[in-house]
Amino acid sequence: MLYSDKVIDHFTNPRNVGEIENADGVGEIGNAKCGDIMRMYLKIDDGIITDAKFKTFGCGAAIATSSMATELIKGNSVEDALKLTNKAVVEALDGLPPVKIHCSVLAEDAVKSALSDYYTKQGIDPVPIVGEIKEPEE
Amino acid sequence: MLYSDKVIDHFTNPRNVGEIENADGVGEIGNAKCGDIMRMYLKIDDGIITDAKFKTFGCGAAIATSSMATELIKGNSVEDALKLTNKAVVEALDGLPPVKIHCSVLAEDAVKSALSDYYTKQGIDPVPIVGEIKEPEE
Amino acid sequence: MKKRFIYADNAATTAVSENVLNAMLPYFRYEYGNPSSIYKLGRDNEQAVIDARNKVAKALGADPKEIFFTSCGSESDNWAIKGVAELMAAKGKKHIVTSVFEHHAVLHTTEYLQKKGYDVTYVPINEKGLIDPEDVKKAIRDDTALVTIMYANNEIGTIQPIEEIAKICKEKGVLFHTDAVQAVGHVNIDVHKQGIDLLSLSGHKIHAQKGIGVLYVRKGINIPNLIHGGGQEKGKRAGTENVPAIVGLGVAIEDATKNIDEKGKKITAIRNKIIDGILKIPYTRLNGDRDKRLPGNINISIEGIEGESILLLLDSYGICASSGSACTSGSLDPSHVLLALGLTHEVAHGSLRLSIEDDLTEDDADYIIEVVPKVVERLRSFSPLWEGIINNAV
Amino acid sequence: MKKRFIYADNAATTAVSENVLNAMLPYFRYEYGNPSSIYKLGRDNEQAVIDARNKVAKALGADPKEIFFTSCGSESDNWAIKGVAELMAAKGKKHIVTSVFEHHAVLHTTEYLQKKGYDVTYVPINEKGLIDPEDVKKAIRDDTALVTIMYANNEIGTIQPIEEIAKICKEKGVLFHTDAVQAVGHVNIDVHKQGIDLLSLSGHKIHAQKGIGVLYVRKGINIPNLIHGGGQEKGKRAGTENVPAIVGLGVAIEDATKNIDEKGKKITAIRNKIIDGILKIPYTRLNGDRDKRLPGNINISIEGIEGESILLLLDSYGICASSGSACTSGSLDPSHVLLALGLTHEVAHGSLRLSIEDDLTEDDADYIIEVVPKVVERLRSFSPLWEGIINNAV
Ligand SMILES: Cc1ncc(COP(=O)(O)O)c(C=O)c1O
Ligand SMILES: Cc1ncc(COP(=O)(O)O)c(C=O)c1O
Repeated sequence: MLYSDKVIDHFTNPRNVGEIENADGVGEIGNAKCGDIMRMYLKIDDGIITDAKFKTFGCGAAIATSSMATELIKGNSVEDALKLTNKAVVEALDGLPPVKIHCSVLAEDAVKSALSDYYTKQGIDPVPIVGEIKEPEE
Repeated sequence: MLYSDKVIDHFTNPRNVGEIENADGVGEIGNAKCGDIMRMYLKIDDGIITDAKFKTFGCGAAIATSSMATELIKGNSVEDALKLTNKAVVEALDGLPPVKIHCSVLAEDAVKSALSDYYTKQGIDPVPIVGEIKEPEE
Repeated sequence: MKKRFIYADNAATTAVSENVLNAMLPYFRYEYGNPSSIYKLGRDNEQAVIDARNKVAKALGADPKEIFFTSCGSESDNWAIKGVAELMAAKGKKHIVTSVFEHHAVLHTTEYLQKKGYDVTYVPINEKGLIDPEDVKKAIRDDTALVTIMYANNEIGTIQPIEEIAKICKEKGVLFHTDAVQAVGHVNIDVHKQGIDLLSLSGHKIHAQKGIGVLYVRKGINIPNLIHGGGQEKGKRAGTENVPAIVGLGVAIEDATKNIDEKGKKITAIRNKIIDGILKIPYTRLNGDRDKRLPGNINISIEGIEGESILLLLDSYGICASSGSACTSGSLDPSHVLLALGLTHEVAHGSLRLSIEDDLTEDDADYIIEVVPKVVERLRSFSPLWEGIINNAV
Repeated sequence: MKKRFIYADNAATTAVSENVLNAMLPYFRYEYGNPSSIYKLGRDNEQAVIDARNKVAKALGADPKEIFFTSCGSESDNWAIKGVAELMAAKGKKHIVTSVFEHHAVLHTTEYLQKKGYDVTYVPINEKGLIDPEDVKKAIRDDTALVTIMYANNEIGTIQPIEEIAKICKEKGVLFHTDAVQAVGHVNIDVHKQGIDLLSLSGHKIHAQKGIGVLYVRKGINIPNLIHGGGQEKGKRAGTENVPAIVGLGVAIEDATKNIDEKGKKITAIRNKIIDGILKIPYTRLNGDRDKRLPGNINISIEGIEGESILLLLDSYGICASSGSACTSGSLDPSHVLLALGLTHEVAHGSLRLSIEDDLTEDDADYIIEVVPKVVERLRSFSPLWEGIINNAV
């Protein structure tokens, strides 16, 4: 199981670690039994993600994908963030071992989950915009 | 399958190779199908084996045991030669690999066969003295 | 704090020792003959294999005729278990007793046999990671072909009551195999005295090369081949002998079984220091019995963080360690051994195994005791799970 | 005549090349990590295994996913044959087609399967040591699970019509395995183009270490494990990877498959010179087809003398050679390959195999051509059998 240098870098020096107080959107995905929990905090001003932070319990890939996902959406519009795919996260990390692909799915879902929370807080039903977010299977 | 240095020596420099013309006893044992044939020639004067020679088709052990057997009986009495066992040949060669023990049996039998011929030539029934000599099984 | 390089994963694999490599080297380019060949180059190789076999036999208290070289511990386990299964099936015995926390080389083999119609009983372990011989006794039936219980566990290092189990097997007339891959070179073994019928070991755990193993099979037990072919290993294991690796294993086992007691004392002391140091971190626990344990094994669960992330961060500090067994580090399931101990999935995910040897210095130990808490603190600082643990505790 | 040292038994085993040893060396004492381990020392080892797998795949025209490292050619043969047998038995197919002159790693495996209730057809060879594809076609039945035919014979070096046989198998919907242990590195192989489903090779025949082999298994064929356990080799072959040997095999196969044609021409020329030289001895014959033959293989029967004695005497002249296959040189039976050619027991007992490579010089060849007749003359001089041959001829 081989991690790219990018994964190792984003694991050892994760970007955007921490919490955002009074975040505009917070999402959590995963569970401890599976070995991965990601929580994502977003600060959104005028439809632009001005800050993103995460807290993650999980393997190196879980932490690296969290880090990369926050990097990819920071400074972008909510619309662009909605288009974030797990594939984009994997590519930005120069690949992930097959057994770790699910971590990138978690990262995508954590972003979506935070955006759902953002829409809900705005009084907008998130489902037509963000879609249903499935919890990972145990 | 390990050959002792003695076996290698008796194989590469076999003693008593050849034939004796007008030998007093000649014996042959084995067959080509099995991969071993030993023929032994004895010169016997006054009950003493004054010369012994052999011709052998066979593996290294077959040649080495032929060589050693002739060495062991040369200069001895016929009675002593009759007591030659395959075990004595093996010991004199510092051992033989288990799969090659049968060669030492052939050497013992070749000596016995030559002695039988000697007794027969003397008009003496060899069987009570030398015993029956079985051909090796195929 | 100056960065060090500390290899603390000797249970996963070991470096080939200088002694072993020196013994092996001539057999690559100069003494390369096939041991089955009749010329001197071949015969010298055969002699080298004989010498190595004698060394292995001596180290185990066995007869050289009972020693069969294989390609690894896994092959030995497979051969022993499938071999006895096939042998005894002919006598109508198709039941195997093993334990829940064996290495996958055993467990996946028994699972395979279950699919082939064999019946397998998995004896439990207690909360200290030990097997109760009484449980083995109860599990044995009239149709039991084999009991296979590991000598020492690869993850938590617990040493099992092998002699008691062997005695029970003998009384019941059942063959007894032990996977001693983790035990050889660390505890004193005498297969004849201890009543062991079959034993597996692996070279790369004791500073020989990867890809060489041994199966000891007590005289009189004639299991069928796993690998058929040429006449090597008395016709019981085909394949041109891996002479350099075999020669190296001979040296390695001789070295490893020298001064086991002395080495063990030294390692145990330093191990205990590390254990005590790490256990100062809140929400941690030592897995496996503290005393009936391999001298060099440390296995600690650390709540709130995940094992792989600990390892990667330790690696950035120059410490090589493991979480669960190396073979399954690619997998997502928490260790079956830790689950068998009764740990929850959450806690089992966060385990750290350090397996040390007598080359580990006091300074190394101090470094480990300094680094591990740092790494833990860092990971907990952004772990949503840790947050929950702390909040629940308040 | 100055004594030389000539290793002319490359079909038995080869020396590890300098290139290969240099590639292996770092992995013994420095890059010793377990490829399954997560830290850099482990990951670097995993990368080394990936690189080697790519090299093997490239040399065979296969996909790296189709390459499985094993411990030897024998294991590969056993795994392929038992694996397909088990796989297809589930579909009611319990018949195997092979040939009379396979290596024992194949023959003893099929004999084992016969005892387990499988049916096996042994296709004959002709007097030149070649298999007629039509015979294979005729042998295939509705319940045939596998055809396994060796690529090149280890004793007489004959190269079989592999593509034709593969084509027949494909038409009949039967899996095709080939033991290419003697062919790899000597003839051009492209498993996909040639329609080969499974292929065995062994490292020590091409200057890699003993104790490393490969089984190529075409994508989509899911044979059960021979060795169960950890997740190595995509879960299909357990056991900690023998990284140094694997790395060495990668280099060895790259080197061996470079300039096959050029090397082959050079070796063939010198081989033919030796063959012609030895055939000048009366009462000798070349075994196996002269053209459809491995470039380096010489196999000659010499009447009136026995093979082992030839070898020992050649050894005293510094020439390493073989008679029949090395694995059975401890045995007393004449080669099953030579008997299958139609030789009598007497003649089969007296065969000499020289297997040469491109390091053999013209001077070496001259030395061989000078020494062999001397040795033969010497042994015939005290052979009672030779006497008979001569007398009968007169
Ligand atoms: C044709 C053939 N198949 C299989 C083998 C077995 O290879 P290994 O010794 O690597 O098991 C050999 C060599 O011994 C061989 O020549
Ligand atoms: C207890 C135990 N059994 C078996 C094995 C398998 O050994 P190998 O990797 O040599 O196949 C290992 C190590 O991986 C082990 O720790």
